[in-house]
Amino acid sequence: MATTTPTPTPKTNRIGLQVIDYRGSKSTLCAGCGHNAISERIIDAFYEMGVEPEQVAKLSGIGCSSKSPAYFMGRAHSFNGVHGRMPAIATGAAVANHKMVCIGVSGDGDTASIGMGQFVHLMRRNLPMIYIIEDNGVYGLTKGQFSATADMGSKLKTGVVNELPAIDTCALAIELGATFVARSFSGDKKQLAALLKAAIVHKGTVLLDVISPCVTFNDHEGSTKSYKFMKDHEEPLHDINFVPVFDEIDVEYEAGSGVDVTMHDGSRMHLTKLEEDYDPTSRIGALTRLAQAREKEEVLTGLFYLNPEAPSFTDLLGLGDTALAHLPESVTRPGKAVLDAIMDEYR
Amino acid sequence: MATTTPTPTPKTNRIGLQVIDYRGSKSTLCAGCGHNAISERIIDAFYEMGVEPEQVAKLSGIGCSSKSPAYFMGRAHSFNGVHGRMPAIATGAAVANHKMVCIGVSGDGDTASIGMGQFVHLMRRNLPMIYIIEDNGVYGLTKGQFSATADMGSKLKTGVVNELPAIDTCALAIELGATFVARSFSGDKKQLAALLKAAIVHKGTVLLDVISPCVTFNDHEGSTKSYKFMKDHEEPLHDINFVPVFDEIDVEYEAGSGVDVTMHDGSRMHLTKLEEDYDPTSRIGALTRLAQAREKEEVLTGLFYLNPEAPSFTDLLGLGDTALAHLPESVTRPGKAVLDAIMDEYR
Amino acid sequence: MASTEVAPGHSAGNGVKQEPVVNNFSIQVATVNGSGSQSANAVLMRTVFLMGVPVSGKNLFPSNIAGLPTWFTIRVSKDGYVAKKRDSEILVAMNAETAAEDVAKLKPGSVVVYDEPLKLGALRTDVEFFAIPFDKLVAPVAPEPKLRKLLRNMIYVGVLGHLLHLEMTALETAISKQFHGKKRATEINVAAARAGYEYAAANFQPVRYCVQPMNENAGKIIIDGNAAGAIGTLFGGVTFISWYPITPSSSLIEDLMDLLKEHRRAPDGTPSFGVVQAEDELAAIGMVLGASWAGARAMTATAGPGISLMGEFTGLGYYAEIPAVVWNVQRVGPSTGLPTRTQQADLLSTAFLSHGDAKHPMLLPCSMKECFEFGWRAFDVAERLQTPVFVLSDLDLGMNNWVSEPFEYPLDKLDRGKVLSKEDLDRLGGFARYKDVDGDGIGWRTLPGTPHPNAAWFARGSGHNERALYSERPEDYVNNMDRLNHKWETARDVVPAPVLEHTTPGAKVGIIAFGSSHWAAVEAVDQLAKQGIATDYLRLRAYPFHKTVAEFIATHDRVYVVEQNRDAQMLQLLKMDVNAVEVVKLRSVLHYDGHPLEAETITSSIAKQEAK
Amino acid sequence: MASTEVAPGHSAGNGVKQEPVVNNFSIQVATVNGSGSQSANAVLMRTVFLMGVPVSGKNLFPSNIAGLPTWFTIRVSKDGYVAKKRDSEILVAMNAETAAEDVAKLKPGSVVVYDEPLKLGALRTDVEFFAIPFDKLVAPVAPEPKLRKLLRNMIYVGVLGHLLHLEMTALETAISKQFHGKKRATEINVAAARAGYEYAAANFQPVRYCVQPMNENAGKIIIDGNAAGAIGTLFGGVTFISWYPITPSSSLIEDLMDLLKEHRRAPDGTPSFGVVQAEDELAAIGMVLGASWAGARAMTATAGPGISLMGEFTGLGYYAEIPAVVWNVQRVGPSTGLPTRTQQADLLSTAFLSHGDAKHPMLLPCSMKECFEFGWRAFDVAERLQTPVFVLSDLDLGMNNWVSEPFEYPLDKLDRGKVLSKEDLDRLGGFARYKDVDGDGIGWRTLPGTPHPNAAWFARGSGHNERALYSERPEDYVNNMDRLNHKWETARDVVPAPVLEHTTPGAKVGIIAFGSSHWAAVEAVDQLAKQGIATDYLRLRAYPFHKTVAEFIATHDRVYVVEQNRDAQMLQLLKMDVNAVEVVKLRSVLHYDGHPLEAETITSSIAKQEAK
Ligand SMILES: Cc1ncc(C[n+]2csc(CCOP(=O)(O)OP(=O)(O)O)c2C)c(N)n1
Ligand SMILES: Cc1ncc(C[n+]2csc(CCOP(=O)(O)OP(=O)(O)O)c2C)c(N)n1
Ligand code: SF4
Ligand code: SF4
Ligand SMILES: [Mg+2]
Ligand SMILES: [Mg+2]
Repeated sequence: MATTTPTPTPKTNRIGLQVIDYRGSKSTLCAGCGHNAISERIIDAFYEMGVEPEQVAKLSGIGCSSKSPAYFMGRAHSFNGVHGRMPAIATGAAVANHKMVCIGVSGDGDTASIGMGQFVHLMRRNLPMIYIIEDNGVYGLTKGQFSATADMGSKLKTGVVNELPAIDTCALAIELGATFVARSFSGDKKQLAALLKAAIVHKGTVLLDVISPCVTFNDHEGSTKSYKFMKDHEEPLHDINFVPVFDEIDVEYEAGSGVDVTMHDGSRMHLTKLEEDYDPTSRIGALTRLAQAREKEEVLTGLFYLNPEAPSFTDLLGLGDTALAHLPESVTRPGKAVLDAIMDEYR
Repeated sequence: MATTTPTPTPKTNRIGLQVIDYRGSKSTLCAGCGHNAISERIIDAFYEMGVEPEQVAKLSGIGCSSKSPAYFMGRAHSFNGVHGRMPAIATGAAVANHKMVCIGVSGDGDTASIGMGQFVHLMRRNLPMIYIIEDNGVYGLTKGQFSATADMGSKLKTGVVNELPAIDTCALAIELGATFVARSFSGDKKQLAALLKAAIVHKGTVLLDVISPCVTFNDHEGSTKSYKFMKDHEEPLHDINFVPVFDEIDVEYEAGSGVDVTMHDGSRMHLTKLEEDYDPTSRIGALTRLAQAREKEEVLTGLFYLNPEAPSFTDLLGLGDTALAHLPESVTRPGKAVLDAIMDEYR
Repeated sequence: MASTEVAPGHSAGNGVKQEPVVNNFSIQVATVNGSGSQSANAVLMRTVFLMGVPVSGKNLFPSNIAGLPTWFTIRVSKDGYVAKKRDSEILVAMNAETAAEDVAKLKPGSVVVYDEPLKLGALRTDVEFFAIPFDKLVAPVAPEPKLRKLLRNMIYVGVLGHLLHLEMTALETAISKQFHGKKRATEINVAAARAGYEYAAANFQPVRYCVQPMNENAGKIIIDGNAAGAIGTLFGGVTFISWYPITPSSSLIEDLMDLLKEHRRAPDGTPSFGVVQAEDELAAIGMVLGASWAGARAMTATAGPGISLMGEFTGLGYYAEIPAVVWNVQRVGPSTGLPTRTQQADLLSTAFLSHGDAKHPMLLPCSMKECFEFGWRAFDVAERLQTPVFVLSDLDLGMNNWVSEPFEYPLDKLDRGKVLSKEDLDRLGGFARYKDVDGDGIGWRTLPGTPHPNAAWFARGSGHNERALYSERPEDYVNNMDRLNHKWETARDVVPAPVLEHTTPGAKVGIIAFGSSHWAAVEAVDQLAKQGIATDYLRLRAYPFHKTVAEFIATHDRVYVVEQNRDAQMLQLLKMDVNAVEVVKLRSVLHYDGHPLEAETITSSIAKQEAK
Repeated sequence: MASTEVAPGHSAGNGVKQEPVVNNFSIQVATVNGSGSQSANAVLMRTVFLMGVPVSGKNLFPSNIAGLPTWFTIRVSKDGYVAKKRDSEILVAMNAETAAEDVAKLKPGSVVVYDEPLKLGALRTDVEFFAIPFDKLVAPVAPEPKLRKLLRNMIYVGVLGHLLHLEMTALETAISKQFHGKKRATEINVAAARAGYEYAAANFQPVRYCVQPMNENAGKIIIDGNAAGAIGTLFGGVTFISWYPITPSSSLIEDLMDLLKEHRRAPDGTPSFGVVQAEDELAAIGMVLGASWAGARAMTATAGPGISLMGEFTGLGYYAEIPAVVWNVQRVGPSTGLPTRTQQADLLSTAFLSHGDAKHPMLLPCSMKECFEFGWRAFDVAERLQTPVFVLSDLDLGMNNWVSEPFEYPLDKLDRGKVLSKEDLDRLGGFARYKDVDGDGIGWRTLPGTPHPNAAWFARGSGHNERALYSERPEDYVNNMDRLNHKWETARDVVPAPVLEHTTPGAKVGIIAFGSSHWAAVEAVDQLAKQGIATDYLRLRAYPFHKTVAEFIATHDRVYVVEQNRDAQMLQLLKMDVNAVEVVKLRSVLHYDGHPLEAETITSSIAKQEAK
């Protein structure tokens, strides 16, 4: 028997896929764009959670951010729609096939400007999906005009100052009915990773507003969405540890250290340090804390609100085991007797 | 000299007009519709405040509610636009002629469903106008489907139950930047009258959500927007007394009895009784109180939030004494020398 | 005067001849909306129907919930004509506001039944007046005052029962049907009708207009086009619906929801459908595209303003090639227009909805059967062609009641179009989403969730190549757009072909009509024939046009395009499509006042143009 | 090999003759976007301009911010042709990704200047290669590494300066202009250009392509259409602007905002304008209508997707008769399409934007002067006609740099259309908003705030009568729609008339073109003449068409309609409009790959069709 040099087995996840199976095509975004870092975290999270990429639906609107679904999970279907209207497409898709994991990527312009109407109603419906806002306070793709999440007083390179209040998409989402609401920063690898993994197991709407600096148009002195500003001002509410339900290690946290939240599927999130007693299951608490943050001009990040058990929109519809999209004709077209009976009613 | 029976001088307001000068054409809404009562209050308020009807711009979308500008102040210009898009028209009009008093009437469907995107942005801009939602929880004009302000658990005549959370337009308005936010009830004559008069002197966005029962489609047992439900459940935060600045009687309120707020022009609102210490100038307080009300399923009415001094959108634009709409050509078309200079720049 | 008012039916003045008119007249009921006359009118119509006589009903109502004038017209026609007829011979005048004007419009010899306090009898001497003391008659039948308002209407049904020789058994069956056999409601309404009947019988002679039994309605149904469309959609295997209420389309969806609840739930209640009441029409069409992309059979229904809001998404559907079914139950535009009036004026804007080079198939049902058929077939067309398909109904079809043959169960299986399964991919290895492998301009697609590593493709409204990859290359763009054009040619044979409804040997004049205009067109063909103008009549059923349309035009000297809009929109579409030398043959018959089209409008317009 | 690469310009192989080519060639610069080559290219173009030689520039860039291929082409044409030219004779190859393909496309005898490390010299033997060590040359000029990336580009300008005989004084003036005379920036860029120049002078002979001074540009300007439109808008007395950013229209508004800040503020800073960055295009057009109704001169600018979102509001504007000016700087659709490519494909959808019978005037500028002129004139047209007016520019006009005569100050006063003042009302007592008192289909309006008790009228998109009161009466609806049609006829004389750009005595062939196609059309006319095909050329400047359009068609045997879209959209509009017998004469020349139109495309298409 000839000896062969053993090829090292590539690292795989719990469904036997490699991280490469979660990659997409090469990014065409600017080098250093926050959006690229978020794509990396998404790749890692889906890989680590062992989600089958074919069972993922990627959705987006229009913008630099909305291009990014092309740059992760190339094996997943994707629908890059029109500007600001990702929520509608997502709603149709999530209802038509509620067995898939839907992940949508939008921008602050795409969501908070043109997309506001649909955003509000998606949140209200608690549609089962992960909704990520790659939030840079500007319209990147159209060359850097202020979006509606730009902070009051933030300055463009041209010197123009934003005079209108920023829309706090997290506060809105909580107000409206989303059940997993968090803010993070593209540069905060650990926090973002934990939030994304938890997001994958959540059954309702996950709204993840990720501050994601635009290096080309909004990364200068005077901007409140620059890397430097975020590094200086990010105030995480807590440290987040996520323990998926399939993880064999049963982590025990010291009693009284932080808050432990159990997700719908039994996965757990442990929140420690900093604001140790912050209770992310209190809607009023979350809204109040965010209102305070606004008054104090804090850039709070972390898990603001979680309601793991609230019925999602597809729960409310009472959908069955087979996705609507895959029901056979025998189920979707009633027989002739039904037509005859209906005709009789009109005679 | 022959004796003549003296004709009694008709009652007039401070600019010499009679209440009839504030009326519109005959309502074609259903008898008993809450919207008609609101039109009456509007007529009274503008009459009592002595606003010149020619200097009022009436705006609306589409719906039963949106028809009502035809039923008050026939001497005022009016623009009945398209469904859900009154805010855009109002924004254009208010900027083009910031000397007029803009009053918009919308419905809950018009605002909270199709109009949500524009609503949010109008609130954010603190556009100087009175924005009234005649809120009946249904689409009246299309025969009674639930709107997005329908309460969870409210029932249609057909037995259909609303399973989605109601959008609280007041909470949203405060969250977004409106500076005078109140809720009232079409059947609460006194409260609504006081709020409307105060609204007229406010310089930013007034959002007035008025519960206005639809007698035809949403006034039955099981509805949370019926007259009966409102009579049973309305919980006013306070009694409101409005004292316009031109009122000669200088009302003195006992110290410690309620809260006294001074408006931009010196008019005053005095809030007494019930939640005596409720401070309508606290944004956090207002948001928290509304979040509590939602949890307790209270139907809170009253003045939730007031910021009399915040710059309105037209303040931010720095508009001058003459409305843009009335600037002469000498101001709006620069002279030939300017063109020549510009041409030189391109040589 | 008073004696005139209560006297039995008498001859109208000025020598109008009083021959009996059998099964050939119209009844107009003038009331205010919200007064509950709808049930009474439906009963009246069904009574005639049950007597086997061809009948049709048109409801003219305001865009308002209660208190404004409304007119319901029932046409009784032994010849089977169901289009609107210009004049009504019988007027039931219940509305003080319009009574004088309504009476003034009548031709001499007409009949007026009216509410006594209106005192109309002196208005004219050349029509017959019947004063009915509704309040007095209704009091004994209806104990509760609230009910009285409604039952007053059933009284005029009874009065007409006597005056027009209606069969009381048919009337009672109609009432029972109307109230779904509910005992108490049926009884009380029958009592009201009887009270009217008896009062009339006691006081008046029947008039010369009368209904005599025929046998034209065996097996037939009475239905409106929205209900028919809803049933069709149900049998089209719809799985996803999103909508935003708008007159006159709402009832299509509301009926559909009822049907789905009843017929599309598993025994444990699990639905085989999802319905979302969207926040607006932008969202409604977006959801349809999302669901359809995911593999559902998805549809929405709307009217003009909704269509105008769907422009951007429709372009996305065209360019990314996502099936979608959109019903447009047309009303009168532009803008809010007249929401409760009928028109066919959304043709051009729908055909070219979206910026850029884009065009969309439109199906044009003319009847209840076609509302049903296109209800299911629209999905087949949309999935076969992988593009948004519009079904253009209108208020006249959608909200009026029509007598129809019962609907036929679809013969074919659902046509889900070109979809590759996991097994296909196992075999093929992969695929190119936008490649024209079959020569018909239509590529193959996969559905999200197909468990194969090469199943995914990237749907986008930006430039793409055959593999659905982002591309700005000019040749990729041109290739793709040319293929879409080729698909458009394919579409001509996929959409329903036109129907040659009428031929006259040697006719030089052609008529082209479509949709709800059909019924006036068939009547006009007969009227024209009587005037010596021989015509052939081709009914369009879809856009893009089938090649037989060009052939029809080629074989006639003059072709009149009949349509319900101001701008001759169908004519314009034809001009763009047919051979340039044929354009000179095309002429227009237009009608756009919002009322359903009448045969005379066509007849007189063509006769006038032919006389030139 | 190495010696070939650095050898002085040498004859290309295969016997291509090396005669000097003066002022008649194109230069293509291939870089990646975000690399700062825009300034260098602008300087290059201006240098030629300053030498008095006709020149044009086309920028082909991706829909992306940085890192993807981009090409800038400068055409030098002694004959004054400024359309895109198929081939470039000079290639500056800076982008490794596309270099091989770019080189492969060149015709024999072309010249390639390239970045030395790309090692292109071996790719072909029939073109001349010049390897430039950019990194080496830039290092001494630019101390900071960040600057080097930008200044590399100025080096190729210098290289070309030597190779093409550019005047260094002109080049330095161009640099100073480019950097607004800023000393440090000018100096360092001049140094870089010099470094390139000197390196080239030291190592190579000039090539046979050369620029020789002419005197064609005296007094002229270089500008893009968006800037021109912005200046026009400024002088149109605009008072309200709302917008939502979208390529390729954003710079129109951004330039306009700068102009307004500078030229439209009172000494105390008070602006005579309001600008709102809207949340989307639905809001943008809605705000314009609101402002316009209130009396402002209001406008917005957008591109295809925005237009698709404006359908409902545009219908409202049409029906309620509210002026509005909407610029559509067209890009390639449908859907997101190719946002950075050019097309004329929004004609049909804009003409019929909105459900219902609606149609809208479109102005079609072809030049910088017309972008300026229609910038102000659009307001006059919109206010005169009281309707939304669309100005259809395109990316080629809007974002490319063009040499132009300077703009002429408007001769007439602003035409605010028919507005009644308080004094008018005092005299008249009152008015009927939608009554055709002057016989032109246009009613009189009042502005909100007019201090007269009878000034108010109720603007609405629902049915209305002459007094603007709500009405569902069929005759009111028809009256109103007929009057709107009459207004449409009036519009034919209000919008800019077509221009007969070229006539050849006895020509049987007509050409119709418009917008940015004009420049290829004029060149094609000459090319066709050389091939013996005599043509007349009419340039459309607006829709609806002036009667001279029909006359032009009537007086020719065959008329070629040149346009940049797939579906022959202008041809379709003409078919709808012209006398039916003329339709047979209409033929199509189409171009729709997203690149600007070339004269050869027209010439070869017409020649081919004429040969049949
Ligand atoms: C209807 C429509 N309007 C405008 C645009 C132009 N546009 C493209 S992307 C964009 C803004 C993107 O901003 P954001 O969502 O914040 O994404 P970013 O590029 O900053 O990641 C705009 C306005 C469009 N594509 N469609
Ligand atoms: C674009 C569009 N979609 C739908 C409609 C139909 N529509 C008219 S009014 C209305 C709802 C009105 O509801 P709301 O604003 O609550 O007013 P209400 O009648 O209850 O006072 C709808 C959906 C429309 N006019 N336009
Ligand atoms: S422009 Fe800004 S948002 Fe867009 S890719 Fe570049 S850095 Fe990212
Ligand atoms: S339907 Fe309802 S909302 Fe409309 S007028 Fe009648 S009561 Fe009012
Ligand atoms: Mg952004
Ligand atoms: Mg409502």
